[in-house]
Amino acid sequence: MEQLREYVPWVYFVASVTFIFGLKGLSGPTTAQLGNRVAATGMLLAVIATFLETQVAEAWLLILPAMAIGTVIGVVGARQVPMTAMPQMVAIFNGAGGGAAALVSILEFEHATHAATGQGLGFAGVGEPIAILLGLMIGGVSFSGSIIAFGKLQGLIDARAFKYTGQQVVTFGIFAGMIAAALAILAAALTGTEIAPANVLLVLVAVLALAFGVALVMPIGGADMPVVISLLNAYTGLAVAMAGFSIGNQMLIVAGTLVGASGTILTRLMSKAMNRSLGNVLFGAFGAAGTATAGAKTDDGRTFREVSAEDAAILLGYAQSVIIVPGYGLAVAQAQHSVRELADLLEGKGIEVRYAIHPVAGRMPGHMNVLLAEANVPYEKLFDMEQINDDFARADVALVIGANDVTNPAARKDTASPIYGMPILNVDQAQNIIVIKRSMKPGFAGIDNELYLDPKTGMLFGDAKEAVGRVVAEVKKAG
Amino acid sequence: MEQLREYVPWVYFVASVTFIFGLKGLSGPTTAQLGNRVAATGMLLAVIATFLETQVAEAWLLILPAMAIGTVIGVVGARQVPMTAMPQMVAIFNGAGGGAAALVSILEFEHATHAATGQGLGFAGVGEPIAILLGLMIGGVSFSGSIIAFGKLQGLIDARAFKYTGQQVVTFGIFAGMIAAALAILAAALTGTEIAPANVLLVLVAVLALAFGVALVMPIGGADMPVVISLLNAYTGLAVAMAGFSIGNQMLIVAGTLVGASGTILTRLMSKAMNRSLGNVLFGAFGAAGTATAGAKTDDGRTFREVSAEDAAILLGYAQSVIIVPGYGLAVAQAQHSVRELADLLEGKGIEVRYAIHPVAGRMPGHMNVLLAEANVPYEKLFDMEQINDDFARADVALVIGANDVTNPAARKDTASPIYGMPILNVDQAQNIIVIKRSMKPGFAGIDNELYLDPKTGMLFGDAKEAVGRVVAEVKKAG
Amino acid sequence: MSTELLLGAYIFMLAIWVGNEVISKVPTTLHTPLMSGANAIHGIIVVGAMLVATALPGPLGTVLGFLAVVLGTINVVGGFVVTDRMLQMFKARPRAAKPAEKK
Amino acid sequence: MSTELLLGAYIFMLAIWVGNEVISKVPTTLHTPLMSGANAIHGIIVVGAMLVATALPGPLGTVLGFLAVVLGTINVVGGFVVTDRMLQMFKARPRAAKPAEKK
Ligand SMILES: NC(=O)c1ccc[n+]([C@@H]2O[C@H](COP(=O)([O-])OP(=O)(O)OC[C@H]3O[C@@H](n4cnc5c(N)ncnc54)[C@H](OP(=O)(O)O)[C@@H]3O)[C@@H](O)[C@H]2O)c1
Ligand SMILES: NC(=O)c1ccc[n+]([C@@H]2O[C@H](COP(=O)([O-])OP(=O)(O)OC[C@H]3O[C@@H](n4cnc5c(N)ncnc54)[C@H](OP(=O)(O)O)[C@@H]3O)[C@@H](O)[C@H]2O)c1
Repeated sequence: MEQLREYVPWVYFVASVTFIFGLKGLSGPTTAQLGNRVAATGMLLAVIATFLETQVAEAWLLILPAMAIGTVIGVVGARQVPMTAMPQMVAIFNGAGGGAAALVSILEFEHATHAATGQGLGFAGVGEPIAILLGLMIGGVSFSGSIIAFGKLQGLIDARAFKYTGQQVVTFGIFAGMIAAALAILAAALTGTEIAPANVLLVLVAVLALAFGVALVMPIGGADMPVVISLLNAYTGLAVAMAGFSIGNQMLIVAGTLVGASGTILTRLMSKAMNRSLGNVLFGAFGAAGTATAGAKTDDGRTFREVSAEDAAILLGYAQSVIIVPGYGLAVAQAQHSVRELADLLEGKGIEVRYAIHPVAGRMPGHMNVLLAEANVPYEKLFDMEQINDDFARADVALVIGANDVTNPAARKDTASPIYGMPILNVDQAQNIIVIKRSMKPGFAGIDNELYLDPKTGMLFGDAKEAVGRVVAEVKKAG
Repeated sequence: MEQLREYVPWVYFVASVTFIFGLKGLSGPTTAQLGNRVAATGMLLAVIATFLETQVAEAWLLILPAMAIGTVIGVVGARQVPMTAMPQMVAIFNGAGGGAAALVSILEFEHATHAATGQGLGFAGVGEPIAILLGLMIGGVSFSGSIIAFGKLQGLIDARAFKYTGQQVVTFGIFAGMIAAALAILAAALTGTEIAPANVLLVLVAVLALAFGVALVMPIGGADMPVVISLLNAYTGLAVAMAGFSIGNQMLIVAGTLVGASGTILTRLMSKAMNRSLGNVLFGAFGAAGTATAGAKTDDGRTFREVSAEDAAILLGYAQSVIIVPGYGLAVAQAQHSVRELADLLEGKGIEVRYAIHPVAGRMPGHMNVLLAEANVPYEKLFDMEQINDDFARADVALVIGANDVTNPAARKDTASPIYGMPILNVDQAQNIIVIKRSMKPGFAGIDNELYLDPKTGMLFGDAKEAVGRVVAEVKKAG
Repeated sequence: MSTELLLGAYIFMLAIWVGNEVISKVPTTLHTPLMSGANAIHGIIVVGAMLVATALPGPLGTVLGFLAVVLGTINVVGGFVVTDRMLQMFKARPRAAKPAEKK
Repeated sequence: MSTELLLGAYIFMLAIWVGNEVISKVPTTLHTPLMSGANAIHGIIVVGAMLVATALPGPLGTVLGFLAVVLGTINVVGGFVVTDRMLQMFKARPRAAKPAEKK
C-alpha cells in the first residue's frame, strides 16, 4: 500500500492523457464511442487509485455508500430517459458536477482555515483562496443554472423567457454582491482584516452564486437551452479546474480546463449553427416562444391545399427523386421506423430517396441523425444542408415530416421575422411538396410558415407516425 | 532588481504562450509572418528577462560578446544566402541549436556533480541525470547530423548516399556504445558504482553521439535532405526540452517539446508529400542521385523533336489555355520574372494562363510558390497538383520550364523506376507540350524522361531565363 | 508566486490550447454527444470530492462530504452512460441491420 | 518521483498535444517556412545557455559556456531572420504589385 501510493499521481497522469484522447475521439463520428470509453476507463482507474490515499481508505464507510447512491441515480437516469429528453439529462448531470465542485471548494476552505491561528486565515499564498472562491462561485452558478435549464426543458418551469422590469439591475446586484463578499474573504485571508466571520461570508458567496445562476438562466427561452447547457458545461469544467488548483491536483486542472476550453468553443459553434451570437442567446429575446408574429399572415386570403394519403402515395410513386425533410414532429411521433419503411418501399421501385438534415432540426444538434440511425437509415443517405440544398430544385417531391421552422422561407426574405438570417432548407424549390403535421400550428419559433400556402404544397394532416403509416399502406396497395 | 527577478518565470510563461501562437500562425499562409514575429518578440522578452538573474548579470562580460558574435553570424548568414540555399541554412542553424543543447547538458552535468561529495554523483533523483544524458545525446546527434546535411546540400560533401559493407554493423555499434556509456554514468549516479570517471564517460557519450549523427546522415542522398533536416529539427527540439528538464526551466520544456512534436508531424507530412515513408528515407536507397537507370531508355530508337523560340511563340499565341509547369531549373536560372512577363503578354491576348505547382517541384517544399510570389504572380493563378491535374487534358499547351521528375510518366507506369508511385503532373495529357531545359540530361532522380520523346512534345533548349526571354521577344514581334 | 502555482499555470494554459485545438472541427451532428462526453469528463471532480470528503470534521462536514461524492458520482456515471447511449444510436446495430440489408 | 518531475511530465505531455494539433493541417507550401520557424523557436536554448554559462568554473568551463551562448544565439537570430525572409517572398510587395494590377 505504502509503495503503491507513490504511484497514484502517475495514475492521475495517465487518466489525464485518456481524457485528451477521449475528447479527441468524441470529435469524430467513427471514433466517438471509443473516445468516450477510453475516457471512462481512465476515470475508473483514477477513482480506484484514489482509494489508496489514506484519508480516502479510512473513510470508505462514508464514500462507498455515497458512490453507490450516485451510481444508481446516474445509471437509472441515463438509461430511462427517452431520446428526446437527452438535453435535460445532460443539464442535470452537469449541475451535479458543478455542485460537487462548489462543495469541494467549501470543504477545502474549511480545511485550510480550520487550523488557522493568529492573523489571516491560514493560506500560504494568494493562489489558493482565489482558486477556492472561483471554484465555489462558478460551480454554484453552474449548479443552479443547470437546474433551471432542466426545469425549463422538462416543462417544470415555464419555458418562455421570464422577464420583469428592473431585471438587469437585480441580476447585476446579485453579481456585485457575490463579488464583494468574495473580495471581503480575500481581504481577510491576505491582510487579516475581517469585516465579518469568514464562514458567514462564504455562505453568502455560495447563496449569491446560486441566485446568480437562476437569474442568468430564467430570462432565456427554452429554444436556446442547448446552447445554455453547453455554456454551463464549460463553467463546470472551469470550476473543476479551480478545485484542482485549490487541492493541488493536476488531473483535475487538466480535465476541467479541457472541458472549459472545448466547451467554450462548442458553445460558440452551436450558437453559430443556430445563426445566433452567444450574446444574443444570453441577453436576446428570441427565446420567448412568442406569439408576437404568429397568425398575422394567414389572413391575406391565400389558403392551403389538403391532400389525402392516397394522393401523397401517387405523387411519390411517380417521382424519380424524393427528398425527405425530418423535423421535431418526427421525433415526437417516433415515426423514424415508419419513415424508413416508406423509403425502402420507394427505393424498391427504383426511386431515389435522400434525407436532408438541417443542423438545428429537432431540439438538439444531431437529433435527426440519432433518430434515423436508430431506424438503421444508412449514413450515406443523410445529407447536410450545404450538401443537398442545391438539389431540391431537381427533386420531384420534398416530403416534409414534422419539420417547420427549418423550412420557413421567411428566414430568407422577411427581415422582421425572428428567424431572419437562419439558413433554411430550400424545400420551396422542389417540384412538389408534401407536408405531414397535425395542424396549421406554428413550430418552435412560434411563427407561421408561408410554405404551407404555396400552391405546390399539399398538407397531409395527422400524427407523423400514423400519417406515414397510411401513406405506406397506400403505396403498398398501388404496387 | 530584486523584486523584478521574481517575475522572470512569468516572463518565461508569457514567452511560452507566444511560441504556441507563433507556431499556430506559421501553419497558415496569411498568418505565417505575424506568427514568426510574435514568437521572435517573446524570445526577445525572455532573453532580456534572463539578464535579471544574478549569475547572468554577473557574467555579462562573457555573455554579451558571445551573443554579439552569434547575432552577427546569424544575421549575415540568413541575409546573404540565396533563396535556393535556404535548406542548408536551416540545417546549420538547427545544428547550432543542437550543439548548444548538448553543451548546456554538459555544463549542467558538471555543475551538478561538481559539489558532489561521498557516494553517487550528487543528483537528487533519477530524473535529472536522465534528462542531461538525453539532452547531450540527442543534441549531439542533431549537431553533427545537421552539419553533414549542410555539407551535402552545399556540395562540400558528395551528395550521393555514402555506403560501404558492414555499414549497419558500424552504425549500430556506435549507437550501442553511446547507450552503454550513458547507462554507466546513470549507474554511477544512482548506485555509486563507477566503472570509469564520470567525466571520461561523459566525453565518450558526447563523441559517440557526434559519430552517430554522422553515421546516420551520410548514407542518405541529397534528395532526401529536406526531410532529414526536418527530422533533425525535431531532434533539437527534444534536446532543448531535455535541457529544460535538467535545468528546471519550463519555458524550455514547452518550446522544445512543441518543436519536437510538430517537427515529427512535419517530417511525416513532408515524406508523404514526396510519396516516401520516413523509414524509406532514413534507410532506403533512393537518395543515391543514381546513375543506375539513367540513359537506359533512350536507345529504343525513338527520338525527340526540337523547336525554336518562334515555334513556341506561335503555338502559345494560338492557344486558349496554357498551363505553366515550373521546376528546379526555373529557380536555378532565376527565370521567374521573365515567366511572369510571358504570362502577362499571353493574358493580354485573352489567353488563360495558370501555373501547376507540384508539391516537390524544386528543392524544398513551397520553392516554386516562393519564387513566383517574388515575381508577383497572383496567388490565385497557382494551382496545387490535385486542383489542376484534371485540367491538363483540356489545356492547349503545357509549358514545362526546368521541371523534369515531377512530369515523368514513369512514376505512373514503370514499377522499376525509383520514382514509381510518386504522384506527377499530367503534363502528357495536354494537347501540346513545350519543354524548356538546357539539354536532355536527367533531373534530380537521375532518370530519363520519356515525356521528351512524346511526339506532342517540342524541346526548346537553353537556360530557362534566356529561352523564355527569346519566346517573349517572339510573342511581342507576332502581336 | 510559488513554483507550484507557476507550474499549474503552465498546465492550465497548455490544456486550454489542447481543449481548443482538439475539437476545433467537430461536425454539427456530434455537438450533443461531445457536450455530453465533455460533461462526463469534468465528472472527475468525484476524485476531488473523495479526497476532501472528510476534510471537515463534525456532522455538517460529513454531510457536505457525502453530498459532494454523491453529486460527483452522478456526474461521472450518468455522463458516461448517457453519452454512450447517444453514440450507440449512431451505429447501425447488427441485429436490425442484417434483415434490412437483405432487401 | 518528485513533484517537479510530475509537473514537468504534465507540461511535456500537454505540449506534445499542442505541437501535434496546432500544425496538423499545414499546406505543403508552408512546410519549409514552418520548419524554419520551428527551428527558430528551439533557439530558446540560448536562455538555457545564458543561465549555465558560468556554471563550471575554470577556463574549459568558460569556453564551453561561451560557445553554448554563441551557438544558441546563432540558432535563434539566424532562424528568425531566415524565416522572415522566406515569408516575405509569399507577400506581394506593394511597390511591384501596383503597376501589374493596372494592366
Ligand atoms: N436542433 C437544435 O439544437 C435546437 C435546439 C433548440 C431549438 N431549436 C429550434 O427548434 C426548431 C427546429 O425546427 P423543426 O423544423 O425541426 O421543428 P419546429 O419548427 O419546432 O416544428 C415542428 C413541427 O412538428 C409538428 N409536430 C409536432 N408533433 C407532431 C407529431 N406528433 N406528428 C406530426 N407533426 C408534429 C408541429 O406542428 P403541428 O403542431 O401542427 O403538428 C410543428 O410545427 C428551430 O426553430 C430551431 O431553432 C433547435
Ligand atoms: N521540393 C522538395 O522538397 C524536394 C526536396 C528534395 C528533392 N526533391 C526532388 O527534386 C525533384 C524536383 O523535380 P523538378 O522537376 O522540379 O526538378 P528536376 O527533376 O530536378 O529537374 C530539373 C531540370 O531543370 C533543368 N535545369 C537545370 N538548370 C536549368 C537552367 N538554368 N535552365 C533551364 N533548365 C535547367 C535540368 O535539365 P538540364 O540540365 O537539361 O537543363 C533538370 O532536368 C524531384 O525529384 C524531387 O523529389 C524535391
